[in-house]
Amino acid sequence: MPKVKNIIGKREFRTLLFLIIFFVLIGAVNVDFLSLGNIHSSLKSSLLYIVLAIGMTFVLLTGNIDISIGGILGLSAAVSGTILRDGGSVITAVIVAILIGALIGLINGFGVTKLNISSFIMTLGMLGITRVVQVIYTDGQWVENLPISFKRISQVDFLGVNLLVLIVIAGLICTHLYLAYSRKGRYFAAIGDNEEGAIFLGIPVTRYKNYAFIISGVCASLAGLIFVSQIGFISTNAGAGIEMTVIAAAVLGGVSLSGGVGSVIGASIGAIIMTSINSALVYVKVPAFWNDAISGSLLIIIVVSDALLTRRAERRAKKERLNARVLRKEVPDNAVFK
Amino acid sequence: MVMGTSNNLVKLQAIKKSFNRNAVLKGVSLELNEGEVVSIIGGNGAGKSTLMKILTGVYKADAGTIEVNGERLDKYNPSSAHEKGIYLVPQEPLLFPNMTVEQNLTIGVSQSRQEVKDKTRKLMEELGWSLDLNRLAISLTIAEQQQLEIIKGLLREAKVLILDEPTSALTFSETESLFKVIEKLKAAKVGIFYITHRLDEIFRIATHAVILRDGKITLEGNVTEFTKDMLIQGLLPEGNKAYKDTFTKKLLKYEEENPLLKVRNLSGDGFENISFDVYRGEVVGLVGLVGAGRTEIAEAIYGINHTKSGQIFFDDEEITNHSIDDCVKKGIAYIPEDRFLHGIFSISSVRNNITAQVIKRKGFFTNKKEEDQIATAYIEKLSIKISSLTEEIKSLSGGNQQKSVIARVLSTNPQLIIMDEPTRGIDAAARSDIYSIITVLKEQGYSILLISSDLEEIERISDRMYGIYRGTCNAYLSNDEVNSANVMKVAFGTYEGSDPYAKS
Amino acid sequence: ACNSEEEASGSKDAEDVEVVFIPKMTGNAFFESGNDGAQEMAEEHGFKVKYDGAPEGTVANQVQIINSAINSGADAIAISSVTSDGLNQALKKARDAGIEVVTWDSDVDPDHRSLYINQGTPEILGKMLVDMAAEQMDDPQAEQQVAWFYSSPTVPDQNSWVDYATTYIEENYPSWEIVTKQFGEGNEQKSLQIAESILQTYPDIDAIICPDSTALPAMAQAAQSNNLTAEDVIITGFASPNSMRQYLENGTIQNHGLWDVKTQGALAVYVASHLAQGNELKVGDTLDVPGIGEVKVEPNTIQGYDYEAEDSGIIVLPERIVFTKENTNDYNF
Amino acid sequence: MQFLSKFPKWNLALVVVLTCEIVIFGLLNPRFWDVGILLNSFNDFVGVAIIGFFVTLVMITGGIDISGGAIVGLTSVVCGLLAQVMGLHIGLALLLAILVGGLCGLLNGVLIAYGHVQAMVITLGGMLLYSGVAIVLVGVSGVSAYEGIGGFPEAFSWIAYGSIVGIPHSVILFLLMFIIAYILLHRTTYGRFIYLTGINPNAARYAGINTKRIIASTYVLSGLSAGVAGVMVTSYLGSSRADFGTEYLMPILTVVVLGGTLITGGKGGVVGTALASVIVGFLQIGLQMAGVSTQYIGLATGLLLILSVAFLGISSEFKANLKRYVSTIKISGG
Ligand SMILES: Nc1ncnc2c1ncn2[C@@H]1O[C@H](COP(=O)(O)OP(=O)(O)OP(=O)(O)O)[C@@H](O)[C@H]1O
Ligand SMILES: Nc1ncnc2c1ncn2[C@@H]1O[C@H](COP(=O)(O)OP(=O)(O)OP(=O)(O)O)[C@@H](O)[C@H]1O
Ligand SMILES: [Mg+2]
Ligand SMILES: [Mg+2]
Repeated sequence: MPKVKNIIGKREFRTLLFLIIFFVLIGAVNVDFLSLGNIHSSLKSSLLYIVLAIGMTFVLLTGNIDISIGGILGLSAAVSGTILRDGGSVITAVIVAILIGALIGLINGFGVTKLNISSFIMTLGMLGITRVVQVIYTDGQWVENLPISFKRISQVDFLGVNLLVLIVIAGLICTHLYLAYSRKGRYFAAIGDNEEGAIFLGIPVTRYKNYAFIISGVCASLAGLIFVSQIGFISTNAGAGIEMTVIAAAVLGGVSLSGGVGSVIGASIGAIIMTSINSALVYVKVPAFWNDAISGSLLIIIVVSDALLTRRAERRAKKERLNARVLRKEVPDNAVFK
Repeated sequence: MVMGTSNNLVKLQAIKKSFNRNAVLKGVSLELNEGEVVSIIGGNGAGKSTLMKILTGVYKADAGTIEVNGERLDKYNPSSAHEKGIYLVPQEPLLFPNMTVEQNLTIGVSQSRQEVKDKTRKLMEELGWSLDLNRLAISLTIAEQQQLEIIKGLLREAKVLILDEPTSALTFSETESLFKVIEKLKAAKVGIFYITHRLDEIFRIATHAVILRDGKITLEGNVTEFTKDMLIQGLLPEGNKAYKDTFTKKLLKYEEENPLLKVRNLSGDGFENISFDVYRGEVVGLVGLVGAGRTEIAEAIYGINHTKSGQIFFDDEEITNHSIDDCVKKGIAYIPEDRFLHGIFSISSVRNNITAQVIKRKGFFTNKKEEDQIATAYIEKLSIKISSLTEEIKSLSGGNQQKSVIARVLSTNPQLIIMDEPTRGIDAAARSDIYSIITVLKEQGYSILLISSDLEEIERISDRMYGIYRGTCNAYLSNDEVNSANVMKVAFGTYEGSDPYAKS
Repeated sequence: ACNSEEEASGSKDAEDVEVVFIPKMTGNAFFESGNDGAQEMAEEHGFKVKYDGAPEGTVANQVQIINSAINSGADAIAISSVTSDGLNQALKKARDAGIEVVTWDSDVDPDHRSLYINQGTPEILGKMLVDMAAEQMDDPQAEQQVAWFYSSPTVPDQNSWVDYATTYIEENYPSWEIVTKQFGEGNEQKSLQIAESILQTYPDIDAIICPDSTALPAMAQAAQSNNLTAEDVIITGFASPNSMRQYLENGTIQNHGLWDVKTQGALAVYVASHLAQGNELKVGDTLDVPGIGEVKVEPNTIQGYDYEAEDSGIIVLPERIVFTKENTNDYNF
Repeated sequence: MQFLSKFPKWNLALVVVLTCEIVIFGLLNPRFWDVGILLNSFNDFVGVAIIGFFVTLVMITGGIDISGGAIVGLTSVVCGLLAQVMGLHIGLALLLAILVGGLCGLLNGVLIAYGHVQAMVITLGGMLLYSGVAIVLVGVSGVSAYEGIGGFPEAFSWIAYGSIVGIPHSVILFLLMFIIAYILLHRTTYGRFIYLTGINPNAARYAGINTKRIIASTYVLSGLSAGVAGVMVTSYLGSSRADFGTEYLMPILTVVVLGGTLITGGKGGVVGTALASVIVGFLQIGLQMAGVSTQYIGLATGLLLILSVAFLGISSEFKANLKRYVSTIKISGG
């Protein structure tokens, strides 16, 4: 019993509940939304955001933020796209993309930890830089005519489920286990929770902050590869504005922007919600000019109701705790102090 | 420390450290051997914490050398300090607020989770403390945080344990059990640096005492060589040798007056059916152990938490469940117990901290000159040690930060000041400063509701007191009943005395 | 009519002329191709073309770019406007400063520019979109479910084509049903997702028309992922041949259209520099453009404008292209 | 020297950057030194700057407001609808439009302060909502969204294009809004409370400050300023459209953080924001006039952002290292 209560009390569970309620509500308007086909394709469309949200969670946990992911995504997609277009091998393209992500992540980390630049400024600047570098690299042209073989990768199914979906979910679970249960994985949250305390405990704060930025960079470049494979053409604005969606997804999933709180699972569920909103609006067949207004209100309603629920739970817990120790005549003395 | 027989653990030599132009340590040398408890004392801002932070690699010394186990260390940081078995229980708890108590205990240690849990259980039994392992650290009170930090330190099985004012938020009983554990560690040849402002504790557990003043060690030796008076004299600045603790309680006639604060059958979260009075010009103490619910009562009066039933009157006006702002306007002030969370504006200047409340009265526009005057006046009155008015308050030592908070509250000229642990972490001299301020306030007809875990303090300055035991008001000590034996009994809920309101 | 020769009798040499060539936004294949044409033309004739645009196609950005063209002393502007009237003040300032203003691709108020290099009036293009879809149908007069899918409800040109196309459908194919109008915001990821959703929400859809260079390839990609071909659903619209070639070749789509944007860009900067050299072009005049041929200045009325003036007219591109499997390899833009 | 030390180090650094900019760009293209051009260029960034002033207040309370750009679009549409479709007097229309901006801010503020939700998400939702509402308003009112609402009276364009003794209105508006923000933040108790709330909201509450009201009010101010920017932009561009202001998001944040305001709250000021917005604005026109294409300017802004911030970060650490180095030499020497 306490185990069940424990799971229900988890923040991720609530986000999942929101997702389910959301699907059921939309399903009530249009049953097709609940079809396996749509759920499958919702998952496929969210892959990119899930991967980005995983990386973002690392950075947010340490109390920093990474605005540059859209730029990294675009640049690595463009570079690996040109490699593929010009007949390079898939392996080269993947390695180059990952190196780009890691390198930019490293630079971000260097700026934040060594030059003491606030992560917001550092990555905001990096966003501008990577965007322009991409324009220079591609000479402003789209990268098109990618080999069908690479685009096929995103279409392969395994046991009826998209292979990429399976890979990402497996990666997600591993990352979650690492962050939540391994000794070192917890360092990320510790740093964001109380940096001074982390330094005190001898946690290599600088190194782990760097790791977070590198992981976020690599995730962004992996997302870039998914982008190339799923979409098949890359404009110079690829991934523009995506950072805000990903941050919103992470927060929706319970990741705190001030650091120390959150899980990749929650962030990923948040990412699915954020992406599903777009397709849901097509399903409910409202005129498309309502889209932004509706998704904005939905987002607000979800986070506000979640905040209210959280606060109520916290208040109740505090009340119970305080009242438990009040001496009452009818309660035997040892019942209070366990 | 001349015990040549035992093994040397730590040797600090000619350590120097300054922050900007503020030279804090001007060449300090110190040794610690196995099984010793070296007590470091000194006024607020003397550099005790700084010295210990240097030893644990948190700060880098500007000059000087550190030897651990006879090995000289050049590149030194917190993780190498950990490897060498040096652990610091910090003065201000540095927990991870969003982690549970258990996660706070397990993070950064190499032992398995179960091992840590078992050990924690044993330790808590030994200490007689109880912390729920599943609670989030953010929900812990300051005393509980301190307990957690101490447990964390004891779990590490450090060879050199540094306790920086570990008992500042603890009451008598928790302190006693901590001392028992320290005795055991001593026997197990652990070396301990023990920082405190409570001089009595030194004679209880320390083997050696060191006085730090003006960035230098002015007095050191075996505790047996010293008396309490010698230590007090040693702490005083060069010129001021005529120190005398002048605080005297003054009896006041209040019974015929109307009480300034009247609390009747107040119930809320964490307390039930509380009634008491505070008259003009007196100090009323609320006595109890950690977790008794005194803070909750105080916060309910000040309008922070809502109450369930009962009434609060201030100056014959009902103020039950009024807003904080209202209470401030009516003349109630509150000095919170958790200075970091509720007291200071860390990255704001000392001046802005002191004037944070009073500016509201001064109209829409701010007036820097006037603020400077107010701040300067209180800095002199409370002898707060600062280098400039615009210095950030977080760079002050703990005691001086506390005095700034007191200054802020005083500047609003309140009629009733609720002081929750006002002298936590404050040195002897400052403490007596604050006591004399209290005397003056009393004379001017102001009232004080005092909550303190320092039983000696509360006994010395309260005119009357109420005992709070597990959320209920269980005892009352009138002016002539206040003495240390009774106070102790009240705190533990065993005082068989009068309850003025239960009868009526 | 004055038949201007190559080296006109103007007051300025070609070498001294700088034309600022402004796209709606940078990083879009369509505009980049237009720029390619413009640069080639400039190189051939010795005038300078500065390509200047911002990644986001917004009114304020374009105004800012026009201002900077004025400040840095350009001679002519050739702009594809994101708004019909939001640039008026800025263009007025430019013309007051002696800068020639030509528009291409997307027009502004006709009294704020001399000439508009038009790829086709809304009538031409709206009709073309519908016809490209209709010609693939077995029976265009039968009931058909049709969807529109393009960038956003706020862009002028695409909306104006769709507006006209809607009336055209009402008149000529009254049995068609417009089931939805969706927007991809020019964002690939979102476009792909919306495209997938359209296919799943309207499984019986017959045709999806995408007059947007991001929406069309995304729609084709979505169809391809769902193993749909032109037999299952008709997908057509406007996009550059490079971005659509593989979908034509593997049968996902049968046709799509565009005009030769390289020619359009080239023509725009040529006309602009021609004017900046001190020449005049009046309604009814013809101009022989090397490499393109003879073009004629039509009155503004052909676009449905009321404003008429001697020095304000429209040059309509001679042709628009429908790309199919057969001819797509003849183009590279 | 004494006089200089009274200014925050950061603002001095910004002044240095601005001076360098003016000198360098002037050397690259002497037309840059034309005061008329510089003053007129304010039109292009005054919107970002005035929203930035009040987002500075928001950020000092520890929040963030990214909905400003969307509010610009909404107020522009409201202004247009009221004046052109419903036929209200233009002055009344623009007042109401500004109020609508304030209302949006109020919604943000109430949800953030009283609902305890992270500001980033609420204002992100707000951003979608307000620009969505703008599109819906246009869609529902039957005006075609893509054409915008134009045809404003001549008098209306005077707001953006007029000038007083040769100084364009945009500059005057910039100064006016700056002074309002400056006085509010640096000269009043309200401003002080903004700082205190940002540094430690708990302590502020315990000190009797109504932190919720303070927090909410900063969003209202930021919404109002976005409304003013919306009116300004509508007048400047002569039409009202739902997508005005969409590109403001990053520039607003850029000028505020480059201006030295701490994202985590508690530190910063509007002087920095003002300087930073002029720096970014001049950087843009300077580079353009030097012949750099607009699409490459992001690189320069990004580098400027990182380098200028890094400069101060390095300099303090560098100083500390230098000191240690010197002192070790002394010790080993003596
Ligand atoms: N990070 C810092 N930056 C600037 N000054 C500091 C910093 N830390 C400490 N100081 C200064 O160093 C001096 C010594 O501080 P420290 O905390 O060591 O005092 P302490 O002896 O522990 O006092 P207390 O008994 O009040 O804890 C104080 O004057 C304080 O202002
Ligand atoms: N057995 C227990 N189980 C859980 N929590 C406890 C227990 N005993 C005490 N506490 C906690 O101890 C905390 C002490 O509360 P608080 O510090 O406000 O009381 P207090 O009497 O004001 O303390 P102090 O005497 O230090 O001022 C409470 O938050 C309460 O939750
Ligand atoms: Mg200390
Ligand atoms: Mg307490």
